[in-house]
Amino acid sequence: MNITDYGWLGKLSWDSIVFSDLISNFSVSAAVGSTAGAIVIFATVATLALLTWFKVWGTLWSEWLTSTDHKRIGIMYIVFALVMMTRGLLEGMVMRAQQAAAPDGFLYADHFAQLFSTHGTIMIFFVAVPFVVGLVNLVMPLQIGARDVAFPVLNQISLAVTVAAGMLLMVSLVVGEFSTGGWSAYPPYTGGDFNPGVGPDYWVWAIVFSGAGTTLTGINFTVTILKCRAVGMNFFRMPMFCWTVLCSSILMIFAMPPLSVAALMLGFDRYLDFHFFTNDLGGNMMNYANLFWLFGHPEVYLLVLPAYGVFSEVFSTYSAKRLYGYKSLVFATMSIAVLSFTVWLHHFFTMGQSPTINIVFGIATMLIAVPTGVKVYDWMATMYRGRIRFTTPMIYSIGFLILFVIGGLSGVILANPTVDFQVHNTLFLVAHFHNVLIPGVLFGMLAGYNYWFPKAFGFRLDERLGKWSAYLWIIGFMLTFFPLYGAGLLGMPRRSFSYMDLAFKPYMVVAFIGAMVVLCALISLVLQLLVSLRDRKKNRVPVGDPWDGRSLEWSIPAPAPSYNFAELPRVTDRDEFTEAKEQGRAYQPPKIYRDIEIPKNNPLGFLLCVLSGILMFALVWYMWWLALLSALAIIIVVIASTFRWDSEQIIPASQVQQDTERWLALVNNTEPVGRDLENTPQNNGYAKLEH
Amino acid sequence: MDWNTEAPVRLLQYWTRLRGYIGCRPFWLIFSLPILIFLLPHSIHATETFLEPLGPVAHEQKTHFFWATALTMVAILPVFALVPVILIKYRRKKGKGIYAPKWESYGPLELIMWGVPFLVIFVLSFMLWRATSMLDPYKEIEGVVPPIQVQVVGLDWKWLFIYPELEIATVGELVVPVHTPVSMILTSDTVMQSFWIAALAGQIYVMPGMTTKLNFIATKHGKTQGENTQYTGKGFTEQKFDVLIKSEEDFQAWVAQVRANGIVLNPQTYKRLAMRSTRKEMQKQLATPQMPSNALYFTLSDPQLFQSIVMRYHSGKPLSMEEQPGTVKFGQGEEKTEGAQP
Amino acid sequence: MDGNSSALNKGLGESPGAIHKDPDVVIFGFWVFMMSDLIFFGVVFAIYITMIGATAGGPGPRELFDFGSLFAQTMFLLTSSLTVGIATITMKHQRSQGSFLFWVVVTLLFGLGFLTLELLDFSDMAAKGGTPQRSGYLSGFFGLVPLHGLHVSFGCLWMLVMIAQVLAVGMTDLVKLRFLRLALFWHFLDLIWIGIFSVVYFGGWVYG
Amino acid sequence: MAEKSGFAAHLRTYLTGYVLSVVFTLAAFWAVLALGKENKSVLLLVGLLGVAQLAVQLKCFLNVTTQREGRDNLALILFSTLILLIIVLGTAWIMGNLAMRMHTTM
Ligand code: HEA
Ligand code: HEA
Ligand code: CUA
Ligand SMILES: [Cu+2]
Repeated sequence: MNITDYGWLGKLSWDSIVFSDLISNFSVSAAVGSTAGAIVIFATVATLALLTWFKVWGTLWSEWLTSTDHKRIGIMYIVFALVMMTRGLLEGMVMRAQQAAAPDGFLYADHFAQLFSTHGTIMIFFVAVPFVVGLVNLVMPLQIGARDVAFPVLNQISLAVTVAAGMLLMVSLVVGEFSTGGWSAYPPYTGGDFNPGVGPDYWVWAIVFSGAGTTLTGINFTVTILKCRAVGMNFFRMPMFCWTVLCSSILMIFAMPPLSVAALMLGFDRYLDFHFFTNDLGGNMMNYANLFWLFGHPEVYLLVLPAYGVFSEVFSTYSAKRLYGYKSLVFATMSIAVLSFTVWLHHFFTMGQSPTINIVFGIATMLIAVPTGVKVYDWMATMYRGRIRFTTPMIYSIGFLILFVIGGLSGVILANPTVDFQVHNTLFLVAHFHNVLIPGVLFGMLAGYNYWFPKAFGFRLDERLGKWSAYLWIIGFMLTFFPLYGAGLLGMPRRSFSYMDLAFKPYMVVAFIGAMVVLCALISLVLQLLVSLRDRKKNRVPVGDPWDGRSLEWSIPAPAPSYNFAELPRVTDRDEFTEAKEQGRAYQPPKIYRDIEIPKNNPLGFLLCVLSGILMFALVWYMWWLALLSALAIIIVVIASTFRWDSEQIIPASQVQQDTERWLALVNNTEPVGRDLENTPQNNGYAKLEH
Repeated sequence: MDWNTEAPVRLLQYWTRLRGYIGCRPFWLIFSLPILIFLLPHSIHATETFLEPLGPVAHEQKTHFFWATALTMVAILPVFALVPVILIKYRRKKGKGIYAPKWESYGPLELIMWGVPFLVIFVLSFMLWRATSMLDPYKEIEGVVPPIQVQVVGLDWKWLFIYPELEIATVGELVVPVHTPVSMILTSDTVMQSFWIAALAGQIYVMPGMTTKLNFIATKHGKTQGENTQYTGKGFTEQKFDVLIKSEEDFQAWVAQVRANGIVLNPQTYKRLAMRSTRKEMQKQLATPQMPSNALYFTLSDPQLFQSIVMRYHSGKPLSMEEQPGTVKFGQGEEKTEGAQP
Repeated sequence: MDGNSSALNKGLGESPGAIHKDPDVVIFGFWVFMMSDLIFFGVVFAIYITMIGATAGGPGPRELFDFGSLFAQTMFLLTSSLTVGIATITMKHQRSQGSFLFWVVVTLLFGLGFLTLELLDFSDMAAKGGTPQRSGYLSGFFGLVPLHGLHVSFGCLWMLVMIAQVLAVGMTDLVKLRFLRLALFWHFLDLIWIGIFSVVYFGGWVYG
Repeated sequence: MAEKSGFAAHLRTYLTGYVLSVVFTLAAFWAVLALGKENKSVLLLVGLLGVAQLAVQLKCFLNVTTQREGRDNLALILFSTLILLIIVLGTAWIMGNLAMRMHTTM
């Protein structure tokens, strides 16, 4: 059928709605799908209803949706990541259940395929990336002593398109189906001939838009770090987290384009009958694999580097000690970032190229183990001769240290083409990447979440439940993914919705039990949040330094004011705030109070979110008129926004003075607490000097 | 007995006592879990793995796997060993270690930290280089007898094996004589797939319009399985085939049997074979009672079949979906293709 | 004004001194964006290169390319790069708003001329059977050259908006800063075009 | 005033860049049309001319300098070029090798 052969509604019809399948022909698989669809609808309606009930639309609009404040944008990113994460996690559970139940599973092959495709896509693009970006947004400008990121409105736009793309994925649960081609969506399987449905189109547009958002974020963060640091903060006084963010942002700038190109070309093949990756007329599917991994490999380091940054901060803070080997760590981070562009071929060692090429890329891959190893050793040396406190972030970090090394080890094994020929596309690979993604990226994010939560909201998270969840994560992770190493070595391919060989069964059962433990971990995380919300009065830390922190973000109140710093700090040391505390320079009033200029609220991001969501939906369903309209609307809105001339607002000096003096008074009236009382209500965020 | 209510209590008592022994925190118990998991039942015998090699290629791969693992341990074991020590010695509450809050760099230590991993990687790189050039799947294996040629075509969801010199072809069964090098050339007549016989050689991708090569030799009699590892739709998990390694005489007998019982693989048969279907489904359509229950036998009508399959993608004309095996439309009319109900 | 305008100069990498921070940041940010775009183009170039042989029996570069038109397009774009530069210096040196607008309009016209020629060229190619649907090679071509054309169209739109803004509020700092970025963008597109005629047209033609 | 001479100097830079670019362009067109039909090595010449023109335009139009204030930009451009080269050359190497090894039928 020609692309112009569709009517007003394009390909859309009653049969596209997920429930139609259940009605016309009942099965467990369809029921699972329908339940998921129903949950999405129910959750949306419930959220809208609750918002209306509590009459918070106004606040939501003025304080959040139109905000350009990096801290709020960061929080919105994280909330978004958590919503998507819930879906990704549940999908993981269902997949584990299916494989534990196999050979008599309960899902259709295609349904299972949609699960691993959405799970992978969501976890990478809509959980890991937004979580990282959100945390960076929240923390990085504070750490470098800036008022905001370099381009606050651009920041808003990045969030907007990312969220729109994520929503598109959610819609795919209810209307139509998602791609079955995995998160890497290799053609020709995902091409128009073999997959004429809308599934891969959902994938293409979600990737293109979220990719654009990530690229813009990368630009924003890079410029912020390079150009907006506080006076005196030269490169070697930047906190380690900022270094990792800088490298990760550079990866965003240079690694996202190949993905966008690959996805767009796949789209051209599908929509306009081009021949980039088709079987016939000179198309070449190998180009796709090459492009995808040109992006895909840097991507995984893009995710893990900021997590390394979080661990560096956590190890140092909770060992009450300077970070060991700062320069080594910086150099290691940079080497990882650069090397990550030279190894992409290790994802297709088995495509048939000459051994010379495999050798070059294999060795380049293994080289990354050296700087990573240095990092691991440096973290150990940071704890050495410290005073280690076993707090929640620290438990995640120690879990990371032990478990990640195992994942890295399996990575090095995979880097040997000889071995990769045998374990490529098996569960061994699946175990490898979950072993680096969960203890690496997710534990990092969770540690950061527990660590910086008080800075964002002004109160601490419940420590007991936090620890529970950390331990459950660690146990659950090991139970879920270590068996997969075994099953992979025994030859079980990845993406198998079923298997005949009963040798795999025990592994799958253990893995399923593990997934249940992970579910408990997630539940305790949610409980932790609820309990902490309940106890928020008791656990307030208004002074702002609950953990005896070392860098600038701890030197201001919690939650931080919209302008961050009453007076932009001058930096003289790497652990600036620790130095300040020790020399009695902390908690001083500014010399003079000045007016502060910050950007006004801006509806641009929200409008773009809605419009690009509509645009993507229209494209997926071939509703050309709607696509055209929304594209035009986007252009008009953007142009119109450039005609807003007074986009800044002034916070008067008097206001700043009032805020600051109130806070300083609070500091004076607060009793500093020692580290032993860190997790008790006595902790008001004023740390006692202890050495 | 009121075992039920007592059990948790008793468990708790053990637990506290255990904690007493270990000193603190549930930590140590948790981190000993990996060991328990690696002790999982290896009792059930699996043969579709390179850990039970039937030929030198897979054997070499297995050896390399263990060597690589052992060598990386040099750099990794210190982490396992030292992290607990550091945690105990320097914990805030009862730690006995000294406290040096400003200590941040020490030259010789720095050197070790960079040096040890670098050396390990250096040695590993050397091994990698040797093994990779030795095990190039394109390199023909030198044996006492000349290699036997097999042409492999990936279809949805089955593998077609053509023995051009013997003028036979099979689906679902690959039979090779022991101690004879096998030289495969592979292509696909649908989407990209990944061909794999774990016990004999590693994977290699197959792509329409292109050919890849795979060489191996079997040195043990026996039976194993091969498969596709690249997800290609609902029949993916069934795209497997038996691999039988026979002595020269048995092999000849088998060839004779295929010749005698095979049906002719002409364009019509090939077209039916190429449809989206599993081997089992094809078996129902094409098999004769003389064929085994899990394989199809053919005699070749056109020795250039393989070449024509590859060259069809280079005709310079577009292939419509009706002519493209692996699509829903290829010769199947309007049939619905929901996933198979389990 | 003075402080700012010399800061603007600084954004272009000249005239040291001034302190105002923003233009520096904004211009640098735009450079970073352009480098990301450069990689985007680079990847598409790489695809084109791998596709040079893949004509699948369809028309190839030697049948399709018209060097007369190519030369005209090249000169149009190159000249527009000069005129946008002249517009920049009239702006920096605070010549009259009229002369500034004049040079912007000249640039715009060259840009539109370039686009017209390019579209005519494409329709010529299509008439000879050179459509992107015909072969992998042509997909590669039409993935790359119109991508540049799209950037040029976007630049033209941007120019229109700039003209409107100058007319609406005059040469404010904000407008100037935007124009500086536009000029950078426009020069950048000419750089890409050098790659296109060297690699796509000449490379394709010599190898095709 | 200094303003005036600034203007003229700027204009001169742009004009120099323009003239040089035109010359390089003409040379490239001439080389291909006159020699390119048979001679593949003409591409080397075209490549050199292209690089020269890139350099000229970067210097004269985009004002990229090696001076101190321009360091950030220069570093950025050099790094981007490095990544670009890795991507383009790597791709060409890999895909070229694959094409060689995959288009035999026996
Ligand atoms: C970041 C990435 C990420 C993460 C976290 C996970 C987590 C999990 N994944 Fe993963 N998975 C992928 C990335 C990820 N996965 C990718 C890329 C693929 C490949 C897809 C493909 O084949 O194309 C894949 C494939 C994949 C498969 C298919 C395997 C196959 O091919 O056969 C399975 C099967 O069971 C699976 C299971 C799980 C399970 C059970 C979890 C869970 O155990 C763990 C899940 C836990 C969470 C997601 C929670 C995170 C929690 C927070 C962040 C909490 C914060 C909360 C508060 C602050 C309140 N995954
Ligand atoms: C955050 C994510 C992340 C991280 C950090 C890594 C880290 C590494 N990865 Fe992983 N990888 C993925 C995510 C990640 N990977 C994903 C998602 C895939 C699959 C995608 C898909 O197909 O769907 C993948 C796939 C993948 C493959 C492809 C396999 C295949 O498809 O067949 C390979 C092969 O080389 C590989 C290697 C490595 C290596 C060598 C590292 C190294 O960086 C690890 C370095 C760390 C250590 C080595 C541990 C610490 C070091 C020491 C304690 C000291 C010294 C050690 C030595 C000297 C050995 N990875
Ligand atoms: Cu050519 Cu694969
Ligand atoms: Cu990788």
